[in-house]
Amino acid sequence: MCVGVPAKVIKIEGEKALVDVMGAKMTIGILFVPEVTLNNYVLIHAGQAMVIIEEEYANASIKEWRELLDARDKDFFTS
Amino acid sequence: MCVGVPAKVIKIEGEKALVDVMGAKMTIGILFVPEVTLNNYVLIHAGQAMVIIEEEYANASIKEWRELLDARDKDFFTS
Amino acid sequence: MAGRISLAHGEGGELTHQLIQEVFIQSFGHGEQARLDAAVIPCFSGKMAVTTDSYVVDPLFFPGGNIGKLAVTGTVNDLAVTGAVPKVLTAGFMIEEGFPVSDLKKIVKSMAAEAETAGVSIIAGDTKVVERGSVDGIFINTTGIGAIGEKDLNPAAVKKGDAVIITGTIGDHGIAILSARQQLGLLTDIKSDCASLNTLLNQLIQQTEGIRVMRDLTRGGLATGLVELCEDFSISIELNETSIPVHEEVEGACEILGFDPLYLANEGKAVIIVDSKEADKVLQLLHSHEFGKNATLIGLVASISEKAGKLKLKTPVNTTRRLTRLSGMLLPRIC
Amino acid sequence: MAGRISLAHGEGGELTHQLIQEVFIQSFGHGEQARLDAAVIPCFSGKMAVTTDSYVVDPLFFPGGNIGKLAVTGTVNDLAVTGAVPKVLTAGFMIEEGFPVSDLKKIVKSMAAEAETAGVSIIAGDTKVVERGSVDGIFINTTGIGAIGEKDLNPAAVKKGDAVIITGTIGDHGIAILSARQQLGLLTDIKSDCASLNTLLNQLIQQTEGIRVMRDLTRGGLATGLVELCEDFSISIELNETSIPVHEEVEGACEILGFDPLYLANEGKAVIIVDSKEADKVLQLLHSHEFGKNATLIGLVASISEKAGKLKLKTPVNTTRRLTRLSGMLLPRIC
Amino acid sequence: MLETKIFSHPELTRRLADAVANSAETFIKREGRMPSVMEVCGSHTMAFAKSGIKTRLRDYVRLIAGPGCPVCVTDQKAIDAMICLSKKNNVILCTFGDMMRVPGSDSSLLQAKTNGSDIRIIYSPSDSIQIAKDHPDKEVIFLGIGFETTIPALVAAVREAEKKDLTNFSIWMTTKLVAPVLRALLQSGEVKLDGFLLPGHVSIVTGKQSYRFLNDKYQIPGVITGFEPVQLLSGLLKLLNQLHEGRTGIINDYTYVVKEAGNFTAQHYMDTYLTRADEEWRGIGEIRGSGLVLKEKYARFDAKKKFNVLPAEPRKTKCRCGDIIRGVITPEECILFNKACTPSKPVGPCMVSSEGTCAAHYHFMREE
Amino acid sequence: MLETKIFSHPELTRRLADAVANSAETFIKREGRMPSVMEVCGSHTMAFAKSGIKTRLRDYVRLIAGPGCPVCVTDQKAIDAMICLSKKNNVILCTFGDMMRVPGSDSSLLQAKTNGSDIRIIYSPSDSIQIAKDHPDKEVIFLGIGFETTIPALVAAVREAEKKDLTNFSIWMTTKLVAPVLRALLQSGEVKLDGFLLPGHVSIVTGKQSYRFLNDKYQIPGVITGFEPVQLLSGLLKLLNQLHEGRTGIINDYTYVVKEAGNFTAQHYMDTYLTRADEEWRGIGEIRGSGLVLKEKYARFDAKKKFNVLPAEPRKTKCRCGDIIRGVITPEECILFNKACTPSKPVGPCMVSSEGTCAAHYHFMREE
Ligand code: SF4
Ligand code: SF4
Ligand SMILES: [Mg+2]
Ligand SMILES: [Mg+2]
Ligand SMILES: [Mg+2]
Ligand SMILES: [Mg+2]
Ligand SMILES: [Mg+2]
Ligand SMILES: [Mg+2]
Ligand SMILES: [Mg+2]
Ligand SMILES: [Mg+2]
Ligand SMILES: [Mg+2]
Ligand SMILES: [Mg+2]
Repeated sequence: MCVGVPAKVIKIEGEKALVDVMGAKMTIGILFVPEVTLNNYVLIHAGQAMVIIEEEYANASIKEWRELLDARDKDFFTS
Repeated sequence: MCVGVPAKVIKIEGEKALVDVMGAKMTIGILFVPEVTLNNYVLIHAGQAMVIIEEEYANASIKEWRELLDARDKDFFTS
Repeated sequence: MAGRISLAHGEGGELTHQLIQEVFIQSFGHGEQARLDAAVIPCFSGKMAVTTDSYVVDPLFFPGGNIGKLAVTGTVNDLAVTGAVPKVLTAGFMIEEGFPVSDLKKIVKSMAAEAETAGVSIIAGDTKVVERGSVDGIFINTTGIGAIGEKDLNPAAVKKGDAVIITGTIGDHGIAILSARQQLGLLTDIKSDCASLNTLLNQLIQQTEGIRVMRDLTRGGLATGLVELCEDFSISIELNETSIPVHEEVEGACEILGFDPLYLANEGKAVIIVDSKEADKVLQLLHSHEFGKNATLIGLVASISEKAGKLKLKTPVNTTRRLTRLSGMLLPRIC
Repeated sequence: MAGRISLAHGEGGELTHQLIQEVFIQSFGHGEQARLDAAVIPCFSGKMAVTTDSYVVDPLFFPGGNIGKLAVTGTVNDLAVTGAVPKVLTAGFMIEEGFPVSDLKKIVKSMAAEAETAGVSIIAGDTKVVERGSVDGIFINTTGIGAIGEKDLNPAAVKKGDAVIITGTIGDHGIAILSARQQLGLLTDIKSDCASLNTLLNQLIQQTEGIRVMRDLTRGGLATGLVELCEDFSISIELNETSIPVHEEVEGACEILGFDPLYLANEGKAVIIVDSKEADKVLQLLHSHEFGKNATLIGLVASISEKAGKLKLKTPVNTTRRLTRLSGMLLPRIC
Repeated sequence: MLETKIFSHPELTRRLADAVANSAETFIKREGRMPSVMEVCGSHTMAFAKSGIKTRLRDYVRLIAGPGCPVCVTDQKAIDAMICLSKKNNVILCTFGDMMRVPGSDSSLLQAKTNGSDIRIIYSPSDSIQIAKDHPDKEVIFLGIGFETTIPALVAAVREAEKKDLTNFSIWMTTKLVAPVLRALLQSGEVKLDGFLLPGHVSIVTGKQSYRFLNDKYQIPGVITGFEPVQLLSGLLKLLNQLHEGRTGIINDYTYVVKEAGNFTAQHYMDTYLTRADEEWRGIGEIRGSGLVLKEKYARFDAKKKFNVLPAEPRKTKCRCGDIIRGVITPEECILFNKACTPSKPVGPCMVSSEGTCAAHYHFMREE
Repeated sequence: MLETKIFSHPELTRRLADAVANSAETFIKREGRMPSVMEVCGSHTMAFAKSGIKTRLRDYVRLIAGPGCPVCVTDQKAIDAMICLSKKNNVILCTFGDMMRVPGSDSSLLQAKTNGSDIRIIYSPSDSIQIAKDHPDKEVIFLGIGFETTIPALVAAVREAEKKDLTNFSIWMTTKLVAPVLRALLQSGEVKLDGFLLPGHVSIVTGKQSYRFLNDKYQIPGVITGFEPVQLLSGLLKLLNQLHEGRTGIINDYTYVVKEAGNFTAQHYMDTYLTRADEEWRGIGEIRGSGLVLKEKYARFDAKKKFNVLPAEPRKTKCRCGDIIRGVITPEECILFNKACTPSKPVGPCMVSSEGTCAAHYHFMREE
């Protein structure tokens, strides 16, 4: 399923890794993210990690939205 | 089971025959009674006819017992 | 509706709903009740009898009935022999993925028809569909509730000399099933005796005095049924071997296969223990009914004891031998 | 007793007798009743509720319970949500040849323990043993009877604005079973919510006013349960998506597998429709009980109609979308 | 229709039983003890028990159950071997129903089936041929037990397998012959038997002539008889008459099926496929030439040759069935009786069958 | 922990939806019609429906479900072939759960399973490798569907089979590529689309660069975005902004996972094992080079080569999904709509998925 929820890598064994999504765990393949390390977040699809999430970018995006939300009065996307 | 109830041959097909025991029917082998013909009585064991009953002998035996039973007063086997 | 039951029919969703509506509710007519998680009915007065049985017969269809009819008669009979008037049944279906819907409909219709015959309502149901191979075709559980009226059985009054009556020939169901199975090569015209005995038995209770206890015969046959009865009520019974009614063809089948009719399954027979003074009247009433026309006095209560009672069989040479429960399975034998 | 159940245990003979004595009667304590073909109990007064369910769960043992516990809680809950005080259960066992006796004992003990917790008696039973491959391990049918007292539910009084309350988080059972199955590779610490809700729900009925109707959630999940309710009682319900309590781990598992928690099975949750004036009191009572501590107001009755009602979900953007029954099976998806 | 119902007619049976009792009383008066009669055949034993005749004659004739129940005398090793083979994934084991609960060294076929083996109960050995045809990917093994009555049916199955060129059918032969075991019993020492009731159905195959040695070598009389109550009693009566008259001949009281030379066709097929072998008898031991096995030519159907199973030798026991069968001791004199040896865990054949002498004593002890 | 919950924050979602509506109103005022936006990806379609955004924006943005649901666009022939293969006794068919109810010419995998086929639903293609190992006597066939997101997972399974030297595993490749189908749509005639929401997860693999042709050749703008409500709306907002400004570029609004060149490793494995092929799209027809199949070198894992199945050509239908997807017609204009084509017997991909444009119209019609 094409969902955007990040899975945290908590164990790596060869071409497999154990990931955690909000407490639920699953063993997935990491063939396509050979550079993955513990505590990385990945997106998974059909049992494979497809990409390592770039946390800076993700956090930047999160921060941006958080600020927008908090700035209730400001007009939304007036730009 | 070694029982003595005669089975009547009601159909013959090659090395098999259909027999009737008091209305219940069963297909059995007749390999060991090649001379069997329709309406013969046979004794069956483990799915094979083991012998063709000699009806004269059987009827003689039946008749003898029947007479003994009917002659209630006569002493049994005094001989 | 699809031709076969699929797993989706059992997941509680759209197809389950459709199956329940189109197959069960249509036959059982319990639509109003099915709206609730449990059916709600008025209580009876006095006592009620409750019994449950699961039906797992192979084959599902056999001469004289099918698993659906059996699931009604079996549970109705358990109620009837307890002295109750069967009132309502529940039906739980466990169905194998791939089971033909047409077969299911036939089965359900038989249940509905037999329930009508027996005068009971099927008020609640449940359906589970399981993976192919997780069940063999279909299993049905029925649970029955009956009302026990003023006039009841009286096991406590049982005494030496009481008559033991069977309502008809034994072993018909067992042999019918065996021939329907076509496994051992046996061919017979025997039909299963599978029938609801409640009308007959309820009538006996109403119209006679002195019925002590009754039991319907099922798996394990007459011998096992009576052994249980003897133990449950601490009585010893002596059966007269030559009186026990057996259909000729059943006897023939037993001769061929090495079975003992005393241990063959029945599905429409009961044994009745009654004051010997009333035995004739009971027999007379039985004989006037289709399901009792071959009823026979087959023995007597030989004694009452504190301990578990025993079942004995009187042989033609006037000796007795003890009968025990079926020990293990009923198997064809060579010696 | 032998280590495994053999066909001989199911033939109605000696071994059946032994099994019943040593496993069932010992746990259920219904020896006196087992002497009869049907158990005999006094009738209640007023109305009674009757329900049946078969249990076919795989695996048989899972975090938070096993098939035996489930067979009690499921049927007890069906009675409880009908407003009845569950009184007695029957239990029908269908067992595969070769089933470990130790597992059977564990299951039967769980049933007995849960029955005690729920305050119900198991008064009648039945055991069938079938050929290896004819059933997957063990199936259990339970049928329950409950007494409906003076203070009853009142579906007729349901009106627009009534509160829809759920007694706790949804989907726990579904995910617990799925991880116990170890088939899809999912690992969670989620326990099945499987629990008898009768004490809690009976108490609600007694201590509050205005409870219209209740339903326990099982297969098909919250969505299917509420769709049924809406149709059965011709009401339309609007759920507030963001209010529905879901355990974080369950949410995570759903994200991984592409499941919708609204359709996941539950075995210890009920939805309650109650006069909105009483909603707070109901919530307060629920919160004080272990099985209701996460109870939440999740929606409202949006309208009453003549036709079948609809279930709608209010989304975060204040639109609604209609929810239908689970259509087909719950399957992991890639899109 | 043959009106054979007369052979189980209750009144006739009663009157015949009286006649046997009378005749036995004469013997008892004369000899100061009951006549000891061995019914060789297991089916005779069953028929005596079921008909009530055994009980009826309890104080008149000492009926001793002989070694003629093929199920009971099957060696534990055969069962152990079957259980071992049945555990293989690709094996379907076929057997007569009687064998299911016979204990091997520590298990039975029923237990093996319960534990997951694919074991099928068949009525006729030919049924196993059908199973082999239906499951070409499986090895179908038939447990071939039986005396001369049953052996032809086993041969018929092998012949079918041969004609159908089956490569996945084999038979584990562990058959028994009546004459050798009787010889061994009589040979082994003092026999306390006055006469034999000889097995009607074995005799159909072997013929009356096969018992000639009883008279010629051991001077023990015998009567070949059938299985219905009237036939059993008639046989006993004729045996007692011989005793009264001091004759030791073999009487054929089952003439409508048993002939002097038996069934030639069945004998021919047995000769074609089988050859003599030494056989192990449960509780009795090995008896030379007491069984028939497949000829080398049919080795491809011989489960013993096809599969390599060497079940351990079952522990030597103190079972005294041999002595019990010869009438030398009663079950109570065996130190295992009702201790190590009970019907639910029998040691010897006399305890395996519910009507074996030891089992009968066991049940009698705990009843009444 | 990454605080991604913000991406589905209700209030943020609401306010963003308002912003999109406002922006769209500007468009409507200017153009006299709603902006037409195709979300290419099936998961986007699902997310729009489930989140309620689709309904929220009903009067503001015409959202058109594109050909990006791999399940919906799988040709009937592939399903027919699978059903045909699954009927063989020794075949275990593995598939993603989504495929179970997709109708082939006259049946579905669910029906085939109901009728006795051994069909297993797996989560990851690698699960089918385990099944092949567990059943060496069976042929395990995996129905390999998917776009660029899923294709690497299929390759990973083939690679595992290769490493484990499995001879009983094969895959029936019927994969689809995003760029070729978009090209075909745009090429085939008048397109009534103002812009694309581009599939976030496909883009992870292919990279932003793979959409350059949209701008270069067709001058249609696109935004790559994620699947949470906030991301969907943010993507729409940026797309509308482009429309307002007359720009036609490709914006990457999913930067934390989508890179300019995509996932090199995944691309490398795809290049190693797979090669381009013409693919048949349900309701659309064959599109040149629109799929990937196994290279000749891996023919032993190619179910199409291993098994000889030639499913009949499904009847040519009048399905107009191609037109619907291009925004040329609405479902009501298709003569099969709600007649021969319903959700329970869909003809084209737009009716297969419950959120496909035709299915959505069908349900909308019968509700409220
Ligand atoms: S009691 Fe048992 S061991 Fe002793 S002789 Fe009898 S069968 Fe053999
Ligand atoms: S209604 Fe059916 S046939 Fe028509 S375009 Fe839509 S999917 Fe194709
Ligand atoms: Mg319920
Ligand atoms: Mg009962
Ligand atoms: Mg019953
Ligand atoms: Mg139910
Ligand atoms: Mg089956
Ligand atoms: Mg009963
Ligand atoms: Mg119910
Ligand atoms: Mg329920
Ligand atoms: Mg029962
Ligand atoms: Mg199983």
